[in-house]
Amino acid sequence: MDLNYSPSYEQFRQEVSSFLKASADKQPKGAGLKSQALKNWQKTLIEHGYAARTIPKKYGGFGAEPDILKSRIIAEEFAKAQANPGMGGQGISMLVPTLLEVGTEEQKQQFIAPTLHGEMLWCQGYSEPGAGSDLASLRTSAVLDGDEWVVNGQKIWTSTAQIADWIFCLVRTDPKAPKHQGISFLLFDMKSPGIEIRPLVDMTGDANFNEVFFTDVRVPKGQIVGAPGEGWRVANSILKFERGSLGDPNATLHRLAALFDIMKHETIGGERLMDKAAFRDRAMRIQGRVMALQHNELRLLSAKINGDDDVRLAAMLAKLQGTELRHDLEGLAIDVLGELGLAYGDNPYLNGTWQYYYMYFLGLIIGGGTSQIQKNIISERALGMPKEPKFAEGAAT
Amino acid sequence: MDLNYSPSYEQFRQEVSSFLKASADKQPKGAGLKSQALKNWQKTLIEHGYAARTIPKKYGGFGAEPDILKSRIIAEEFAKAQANPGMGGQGISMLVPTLLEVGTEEQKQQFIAPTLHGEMLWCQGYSEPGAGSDLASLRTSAVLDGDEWVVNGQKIWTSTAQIADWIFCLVRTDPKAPKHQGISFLLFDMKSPGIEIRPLVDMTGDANFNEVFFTDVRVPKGQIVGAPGEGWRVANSILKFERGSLGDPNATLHRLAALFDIMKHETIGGERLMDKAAFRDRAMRIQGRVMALQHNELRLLSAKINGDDDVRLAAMLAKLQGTELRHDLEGLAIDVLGELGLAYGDNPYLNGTWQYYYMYFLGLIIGGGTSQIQKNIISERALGMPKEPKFAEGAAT
Amino acid sequence: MKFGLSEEQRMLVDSVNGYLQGAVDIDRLRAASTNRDESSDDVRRALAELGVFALLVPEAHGGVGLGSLDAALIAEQLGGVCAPVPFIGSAVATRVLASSDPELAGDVLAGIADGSRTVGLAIDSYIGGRRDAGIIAAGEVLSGKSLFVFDFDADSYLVATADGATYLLSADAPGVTREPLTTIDGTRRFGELRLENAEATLITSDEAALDAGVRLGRVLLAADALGAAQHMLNEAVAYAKERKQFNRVIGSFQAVKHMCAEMAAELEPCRSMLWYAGHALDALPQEAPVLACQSKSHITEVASFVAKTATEVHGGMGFTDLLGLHYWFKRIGSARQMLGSPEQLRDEAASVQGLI
Amino acid sequence: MKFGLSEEQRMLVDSVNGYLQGAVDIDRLRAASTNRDESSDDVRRALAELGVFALLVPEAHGGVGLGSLDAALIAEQLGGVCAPVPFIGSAVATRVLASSDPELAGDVLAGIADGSRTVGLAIDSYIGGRRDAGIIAAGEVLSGKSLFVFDFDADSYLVATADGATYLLSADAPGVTREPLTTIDGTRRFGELRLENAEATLITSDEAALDAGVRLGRVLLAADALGAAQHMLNEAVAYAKERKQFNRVIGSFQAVKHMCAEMAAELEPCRSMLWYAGHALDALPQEAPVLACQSKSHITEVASFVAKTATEVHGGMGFTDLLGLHYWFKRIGSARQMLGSPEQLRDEAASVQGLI
Repeated sequence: MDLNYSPSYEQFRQEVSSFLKASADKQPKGAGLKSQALKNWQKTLIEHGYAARTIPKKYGGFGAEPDILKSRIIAEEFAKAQANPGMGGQGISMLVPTLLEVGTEEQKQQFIAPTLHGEMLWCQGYSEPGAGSDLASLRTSAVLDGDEWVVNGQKIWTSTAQIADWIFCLVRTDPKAPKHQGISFLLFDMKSPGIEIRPLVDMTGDANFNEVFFTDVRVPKGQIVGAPGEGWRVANSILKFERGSLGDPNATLHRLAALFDIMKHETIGGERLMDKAAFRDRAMRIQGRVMALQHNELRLLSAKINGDDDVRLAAMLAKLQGTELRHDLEGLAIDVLGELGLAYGDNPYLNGTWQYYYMYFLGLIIGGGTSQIQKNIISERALGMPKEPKFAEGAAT
Repeated sequence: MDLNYSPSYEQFRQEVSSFLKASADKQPKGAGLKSQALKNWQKTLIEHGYAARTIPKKYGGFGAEPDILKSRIIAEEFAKAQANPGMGGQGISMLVPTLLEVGTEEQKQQFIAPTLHGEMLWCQGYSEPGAGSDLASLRTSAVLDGDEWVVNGQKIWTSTAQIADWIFCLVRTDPKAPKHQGISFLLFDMKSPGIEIRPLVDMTGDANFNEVFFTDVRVPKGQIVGAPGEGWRVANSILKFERGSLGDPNATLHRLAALFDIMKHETIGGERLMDKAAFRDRAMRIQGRVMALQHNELRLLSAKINGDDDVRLAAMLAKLQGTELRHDLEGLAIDVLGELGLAYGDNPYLNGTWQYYYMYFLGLIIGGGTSQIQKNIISERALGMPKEPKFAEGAAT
Repeated sequence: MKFGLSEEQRMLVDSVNGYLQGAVDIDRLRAASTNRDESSDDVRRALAELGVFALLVPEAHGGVGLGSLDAALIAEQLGGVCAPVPFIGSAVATRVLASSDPELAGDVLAGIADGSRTVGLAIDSYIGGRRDAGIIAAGEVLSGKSLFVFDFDADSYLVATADGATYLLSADAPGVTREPLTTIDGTRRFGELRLENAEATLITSDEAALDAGVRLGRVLLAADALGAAQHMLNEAVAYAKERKQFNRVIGSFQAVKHMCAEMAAELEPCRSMLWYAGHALDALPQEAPVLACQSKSHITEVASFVAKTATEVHGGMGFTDLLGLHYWFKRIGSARQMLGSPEQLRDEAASVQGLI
Repeated sequence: MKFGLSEEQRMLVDSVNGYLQGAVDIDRLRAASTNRDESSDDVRRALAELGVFALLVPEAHGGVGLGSLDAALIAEQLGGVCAPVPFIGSAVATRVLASSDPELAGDVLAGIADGSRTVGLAIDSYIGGRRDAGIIAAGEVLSGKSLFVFDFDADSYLVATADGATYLLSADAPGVTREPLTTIDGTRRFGELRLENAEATLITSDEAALDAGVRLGRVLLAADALGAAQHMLNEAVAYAKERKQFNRVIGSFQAVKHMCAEMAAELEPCRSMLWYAGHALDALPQEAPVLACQSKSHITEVASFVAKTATEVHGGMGFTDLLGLHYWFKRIGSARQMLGSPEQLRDEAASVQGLI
């Protein structure tokens, strides 16, 4: 056990911290994803190795060797300083790693640098109304017509579709193949004719997602990652980058502090909420769960660095436990606040974030693999329990 | 809504109550099921219509018309007076109603009266080590050899097997028929050669159940209820009498009062347990659940009397909810008692009933249809959700 | 002995439910929630014609003088469709007013009965006692602030001070300032009431009268949550029988079946509990206080569980606005907090039983 | 930076576990539970040879001077087999004694280290403070009664009065009466200690020394429960892969799979939490008090859930004595109540964080 960082890392932490202090004025605050200010800031971050850190220089990155601790130090210092972390989004977090793994040299040249620098914003076209938990049953089709794929169908849960320049998209290119094998991974321009975007309002009242409709959208034949029919494998090489971040215990820790703060300062009938033992007991219960997940996360980090611990199960449970916990935490805050906890939107008494996240995290319990799917995965892959036998088409309808 | 009983019922209540006062000295206390004292008491009860009330006189009962309210008043008054309710057991509660429904006249004549009067104690042979939730896969066989069935196999979870005179038993008489159809319902003498009984110690430390082994046990051909192959239907006409009583909310109410009593009188560090808000909150939560089930029970009773309410769902949930609730209640008592809650057996500080029932009700959560089976039943029969499709033999092994 | 609904009660439920199912649809909920000025006056008028608001008002004041259970059955139907019409505030006011001087109360009760008047609730101890809120009375002149007053778009308010004295305040009395407050539940109206020497009418100084009103309010909120939860369960079961994934309807997966079974097994006893609590308010005075607390805390806890689980059964669809399931989710969420959250009510339940 | 076990720690775990798996079987648990005189001295001696009891004892007193996390790893293994041998009492005593006068403590520590001595715990504030119990000290003379003293079959006791002063009492001192108490968990020994002017040795009047011992005891109980729960989960998964009903192994039913997945998902983070808590006791003095409370309350809550759920997965077999699964169920049950039940510990966690 050694929870300290070695002196060279503490030195690195100093460097990051000094950079952030020195550049505090230059950071864009709340700038849009397409703003020049954010692009400039992103460029500065990449030059210093605080963004695109391990992406090769030839593709527009900083080109450093992977070092998990340095990455973590950067994340911690940016969080501590509440600094702008630069460009995010699914292009950078999901597409770039995928292209690095399975893209052609030409694709890497074409897409990675503009993506990293914010010149090319991406959205993701996976889920469909009929293909949620059962993603492989997707039906959006792409048919080769000369040198072009012709795409028809509908996607859902597409965030940032309105502002995205490009989409990476799963389509069915071989309707006769077994369902996991007929899928391909296409990249195409969102300005292509035949694309319609409809915002999808959710229970929070925001449109965090969209529906996207394709009618005879024509895509050059070469804009495919992997071979035709390899889309499922390509997509799964991406999914592993996505799920880890849902229900992050460090974010939950900040919310717990905010909850404690309310319980120490809000009163009811003159008594502090923290002094009400039934509320306090629930708060402490939540704290115990937060701690356990935080330590689990520390173990995952250590395993990445030291590679000497079997953390398959510990990694698989993070999304299931983290999202349920966060939902429960937000719900507790609402309960202790009583009627005040009902505040939402423009209510002057509280900004309504408790209700917002209570719902948003219910969305995350469902999204990115429902809790039921997560439990299937844990029981089958971590505990080695048998899969449910397959049924014939229409066996239980 | 009318929760009062009409004057004639109040009159009846008076009669029961007077009878119990007058006979207080004659009631056997803690007498064994085979004692003459209990048999005498049972005889008195039947003569007054406080036992075997609705069983026809010609079969040794009291011969009254069914009257649910009177039955309930009897139960309530006996409970209030802590009076001995007479003979119980699976012969009276399960076999007698079955014989009345599907037995031959000869069987009714032969078995009902001695059963009611305690001359013939029964045990039940249903479950087998390989046939628990999936009872229909039982393998104890009965093969016709001349005028006798020859029984071989093993039963488990057989209570009172050591003292039972007879057994009612499910056996497979047609191994080639579909599994629900090859089963028959036999009655036979427990003194028959070839029967071995082994007590089955459970987690409470008691042997509440037994294993029973049959080796070439010979049973006269006529000792079958229903036709050969009709055993499943016969058994299910019994099961409906069994499950209702598991997790009875009125018994739970008494335990809740005992819990409150402890919380009002036990202290920790000088403070009453009831004054500890986290414990109190849990106790009140349990009370809310007890009340809801108690009211649900009242609704079931009323539906029996008035027949104007659809209570299928309300009836199906009683075992699932009642056993889980009781287990939780006992567990709360242990928690509030702290180390004192660990007491068991001959411990002088508490008689250990909290731990005993904490385990016993876990047994009931499992027994008589596990909670998982109960949920299947509720979803399929009350909510109309589809059954799981059947699998071919060995599909997921 | 009969524990269940009478023929008349079933007919009442059927007639109100029959009307509401046709009149209150998702579009109406969307409109009422996104624009607080959107009025459902047509629904109010129709309900008035069905006698809904006259239900609890004594016959002497133009009402039909039915009981708490009848009102609870109505509240359940209103919750079942998330009806964006005020009902509970006026019902509580009716209960408090009916026990006071008929001279004072007659006009208001008659107005409630014919649907022309609505009373909002500003009760210091339960609603609006947070932060710097609180109403002070000098004679019949009120000053101070009350938060999260509900059924806020009313023409008068029942205002109770911390000592349990209860006043009737006209919404347009001089010295009254009203500020609507946005909450998560757009199907109910909440707001802030600021009073500066506003003249009001003392209804009663007897705290017991207020308590009886609050008990009724709690049982009605429990009923509202039960109705909303039953709707969510029904929707979840229906969706699970329709939606296919992996070549099967999702309702054939054991995990989904068990989620639905757990909801049903938790919720069904709540119906009996509500009936008992409604009956107890009028017929079992000894049991009424604890039943009011326990029925609201238990039923809203179960309803919250159903709200979450039914949304999960709907998968991503449950999270969107497309089906509108979230209106019920939020309706349950507000019922849970109003007139005492579950923890507060359990504490009070222990107190009224003399356990503390 | 490394958050995990060292090579030495893994070897320690492997050697202890390797021995225990062979030596402690169901027959031993059955014997120890049904007959309290049944001794597992052979296991104690073997563990002593493996250095288990010397682990925490400073080198100056004949021990190996390892840390709290190492002890927790051992406790986890002992819990994993429900080992009917005393460990936690002596470990707590070691922690308290090590900070006191070596003159007083030397003999006892050396005896603990070589396995020849066992110390039981009688701490008024946590164990034995119920009913009319309580120990009064007059100088070094003790009187009174302590209930549910644990690791009771010891040759001496660490006795702490309500003010936190801690004494070492010989089991055969004049004025000491001992009465064993039967509890649900036959793999641990509990009893009642009655003292009438019994002479003892004051170890320390510093409450902080006692607190450090209690913190260690809590983390060790959490470890014990974690080990027992992990065993139950493993057994449930193995049973579900074997047992067939309806022509399928029950582990292919989604309900059973999800029960197992929920157990695993709850339990696995407890392992990290235990490591962190063990580490904190020695290295993070600011965090140690809250970690000791939270790790024990959280881990025993999860373990209780696993105990119930794993039993259910076993169906009727889980309820019988045939597989003996209930020994683990009961072991978890006793760990849950000892040195503070979950509610008490959560209250204390809030207190040590300055939240109340």
